Amino acid sequence: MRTSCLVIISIVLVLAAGGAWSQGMSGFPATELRAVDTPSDGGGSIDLEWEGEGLQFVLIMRATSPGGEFETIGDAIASDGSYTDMRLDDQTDYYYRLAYPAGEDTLLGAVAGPAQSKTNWFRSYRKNALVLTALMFILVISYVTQARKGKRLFIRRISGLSAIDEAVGRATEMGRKILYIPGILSLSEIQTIASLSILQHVSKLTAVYGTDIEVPNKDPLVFSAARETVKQAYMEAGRPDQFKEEMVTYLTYDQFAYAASVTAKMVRERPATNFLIGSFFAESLILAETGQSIGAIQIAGTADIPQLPFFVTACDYTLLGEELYAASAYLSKEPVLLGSIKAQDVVKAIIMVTVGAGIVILAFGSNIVRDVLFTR
Amino acid sequence: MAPFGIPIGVWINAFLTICILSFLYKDNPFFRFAESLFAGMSLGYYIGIVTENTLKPNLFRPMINDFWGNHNFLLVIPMILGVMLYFRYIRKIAWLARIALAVYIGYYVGVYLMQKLHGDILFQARDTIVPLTMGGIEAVWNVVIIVGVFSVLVYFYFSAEHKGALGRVSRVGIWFLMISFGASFGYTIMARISLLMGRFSFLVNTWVRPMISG
Amino acid sequence: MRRTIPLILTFCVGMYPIFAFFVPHRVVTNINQNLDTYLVIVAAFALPLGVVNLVMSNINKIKKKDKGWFYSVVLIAGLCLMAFYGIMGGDQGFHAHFQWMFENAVSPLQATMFSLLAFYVASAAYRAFRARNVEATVLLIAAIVVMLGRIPIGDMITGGRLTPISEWLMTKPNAAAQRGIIIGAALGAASMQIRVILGIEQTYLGSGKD
Amino acid sequence: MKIQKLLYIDRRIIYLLVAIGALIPIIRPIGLPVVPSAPVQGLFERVEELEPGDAVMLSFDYGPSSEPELNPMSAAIMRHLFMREVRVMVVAIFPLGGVQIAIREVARITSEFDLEYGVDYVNLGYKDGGQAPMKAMGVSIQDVFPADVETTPTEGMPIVEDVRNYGDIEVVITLATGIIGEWWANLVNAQFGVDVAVGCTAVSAPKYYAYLRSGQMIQRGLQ
Repeated sequence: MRTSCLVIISIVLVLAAGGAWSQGMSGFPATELRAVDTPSDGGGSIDLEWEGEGLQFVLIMRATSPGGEFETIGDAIASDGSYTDMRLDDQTDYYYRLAYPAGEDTLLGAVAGPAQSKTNWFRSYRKNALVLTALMFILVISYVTQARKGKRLFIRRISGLSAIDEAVGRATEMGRKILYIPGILSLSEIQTIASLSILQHVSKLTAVYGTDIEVPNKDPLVFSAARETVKQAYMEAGRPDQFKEEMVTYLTYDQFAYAASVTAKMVRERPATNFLIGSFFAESLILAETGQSIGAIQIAGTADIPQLPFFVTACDYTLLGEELYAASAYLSKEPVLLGSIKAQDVVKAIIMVTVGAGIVILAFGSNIVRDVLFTR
Repeated sequence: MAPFGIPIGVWINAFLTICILSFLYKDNPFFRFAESLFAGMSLGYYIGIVTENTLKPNLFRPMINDFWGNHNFLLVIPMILGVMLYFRYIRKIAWLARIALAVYIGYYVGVYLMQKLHGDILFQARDTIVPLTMGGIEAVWNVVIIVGVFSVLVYFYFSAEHKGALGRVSRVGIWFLMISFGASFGYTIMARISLLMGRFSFLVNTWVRPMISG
Repeated sequence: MRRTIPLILTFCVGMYPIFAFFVPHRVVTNINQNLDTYLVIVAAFALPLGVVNLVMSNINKIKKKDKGWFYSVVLIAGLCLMAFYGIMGGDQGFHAHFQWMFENAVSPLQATMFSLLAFYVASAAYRAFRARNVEATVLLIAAIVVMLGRIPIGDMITGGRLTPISEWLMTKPNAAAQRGIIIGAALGAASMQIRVILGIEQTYLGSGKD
Repeated sequence: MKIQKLLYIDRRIIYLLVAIGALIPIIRPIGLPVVPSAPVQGLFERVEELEPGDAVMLSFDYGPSSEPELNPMSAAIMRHLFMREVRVMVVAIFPLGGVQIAIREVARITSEFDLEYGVDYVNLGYKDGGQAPMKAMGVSIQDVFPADVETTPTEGMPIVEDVRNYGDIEVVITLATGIIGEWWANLVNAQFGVDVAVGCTAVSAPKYYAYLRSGQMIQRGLQ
């Protein structure tokens, strides 16, 4: 397959070159070939660069000694001026030359090399990401330390959070249960972890009020973690006797089968309050509309942006994106966790200033801030 | 088996479709049947594909075929971690289950952290730096984008009470959010209807029509 | 100690992909590669945790002849049938019966459950008409404009005037708001992820101060 | 008062209206024109730029529930790719049903062309773990898929031997529901630099407009 491809390509190239030749173009279109190790990569690759003009094809040839047999490994357009040769062995000397098929003959360029590929220790094009990561870590650690030392950090009230206590209270008054749905992704998803920490707060309340709570699960890992979380909350609230294993159940792994089971549960058991907090996909509205139709108070929270419109229209309160994470820190009322919200606010401000500055500088014709933010 | 010349699979398919649709009227035994069957079969399905596509090719086969070659013996590590998850049910060593969980969560938290900081923040921030000097209507639209991004970010600013100027900007942010939610909602409606039409088209064209036309 | 070891592990394992993100060296990427494939296997092992719970609770219902025990029989029968052919496998990939049951039972159930959204989207939209505050009205108007702008019938009614407006709503205000939420949510997630790596957030480890 | 009443009608009446609305065009089809949107044109042109022998990864990341929306898209894309004589690697990352649809759809479309399995295309099947296999394929596709969907070892298959990782792939096309398209964009595109095209269900489209603007995606889907 590969060889036949090469044959076809070569034929095409010869024809193309013949055409170019007949139009009177001559001379070697690419000069000053350089071969260097590809920077910032895992090795096995060498970058070739040359000065070239025109749209002619040049063949790229490689050998392991300067006088050895050169084999064609690929082609490029002369004016592109670069080519990356991959799948090489590290610590081996390679020599390159360009060839230009002109009519019957093939013109050969000068030999470049030796070059060795090697595996590198840093992706230099990710410096900006490194700065951002370091900044985030440093700010979180420093604010958390400040908070530990007793410094008061102001975080505004997040609407929807006071609604959590109200909603638990209402279920207690009505003598009905609370349904807590921790989303449908596994523990690898950070929203699920945020949801579990909100679940801990909610189940502490239900333990104190003696309200019934049920947590149906889609993911088996979340199921076992949620059971531990609820158990822990009942212990901390001083009501370990009230905790029942049936409070946290496993349903099924399929998104829509899960939605079917949960909606059926809603209709049959008529919970007074539904929490839909975590990661949701298409089932969001199936759950939220059914909950709405049975008249339950619904509190939703997700960072899955496509589902936000549905929660906003069908639930009483919705924690939007970042609010979900902030809520889980806020509810614990631990100053340490509040410190990390502060840190994310500072980074947010830095981003806004950077972007703002970038816009102004761009208006004066410089692309520098955009270049600094460029990454891959 | 093909009653009325229609394959039995189509009958089952149609029956289950109607069972689920009947839930719209109210909860009933047919829906409950379909729902229970769905829960059971979908879980069974997942057991099947995890065994066939993950456990067999990535764990069992390499270990059985060539235990010492190709570093396959290292596969013992995930196996032990997997088994550790069950220690939760043995009181004395229950805490060991946390080790498996810690490795699992820790790894993904790290992976996703870089993805958020790199893939989301850098790309999106860079793209918000838009030119304003080209004149014409495009410049105005770019102002709209800048105002939108900034006001939404201000709405998510937790360190200060949203009063005064900050309150007004965050109010603009709410407007942008609502327009976006509305637009998403409107964008979706027709696609949702088309899903339903997919089901109806099956019922009408694959099930009922051949029955009538014989 | 029973809490410290897992926390230290979370830290080490969590820092590794961050390290590997910046370091392309083979030694580093090779280990990272292994971790990737290993964790998929660990996740596969978790499945029986859920399966056992579901099966036990349904068997209990059947034993006690609870109301609706028949449905528990249906559930377990479906589970066993599907899992049996799933684990058996075939000569080439999946067992033929497995494929057949998927196509004729699981697949229509999924699709129909999903199609219920058509009804729910309509009733949610209808309810939005009752909303009396400014925000809900803004949402509703944007929704109507985009919906009509996207369908041929809308074009016919308005003579194609809505399409550019709806395209504008999607590419300008909508994209801006989405970007704001993406950046905000990424920051929130990142700060939570750092809390987990540093061991400040540990709810997920569950019970026991021990 | 009458309007008030109208606003609080039983939701089942709305359901009935929706059902009738959806049934009419099926019983009596009405032809309506379809106009491709700009992002669709984007993918079309990207595929046109490909040369015979280039490799494309096609990921089936949706379940039966999204088939009405995404099957026509996957069929159109596959036909276009095979017409361009592009080599196609099929995978599935979505857990429920993705692989079944891939088996059926790939078989259906490839039967229309004269193609050799393992050379012109390969169906590698499903891999669990979402982002884990996506990342791992950046180093080696064969390590992630030691066997194809029919459990035939991939070792020795020309296409798998030849296309070792994203470096050898021109475009990754994913037909995705939910978050998976986003993963391809901010993981595979952002970190490995390979072009990613997402054909998605309408619900995800508004968010993808933000990614599309930032150049992380070439298109969002046929609609």
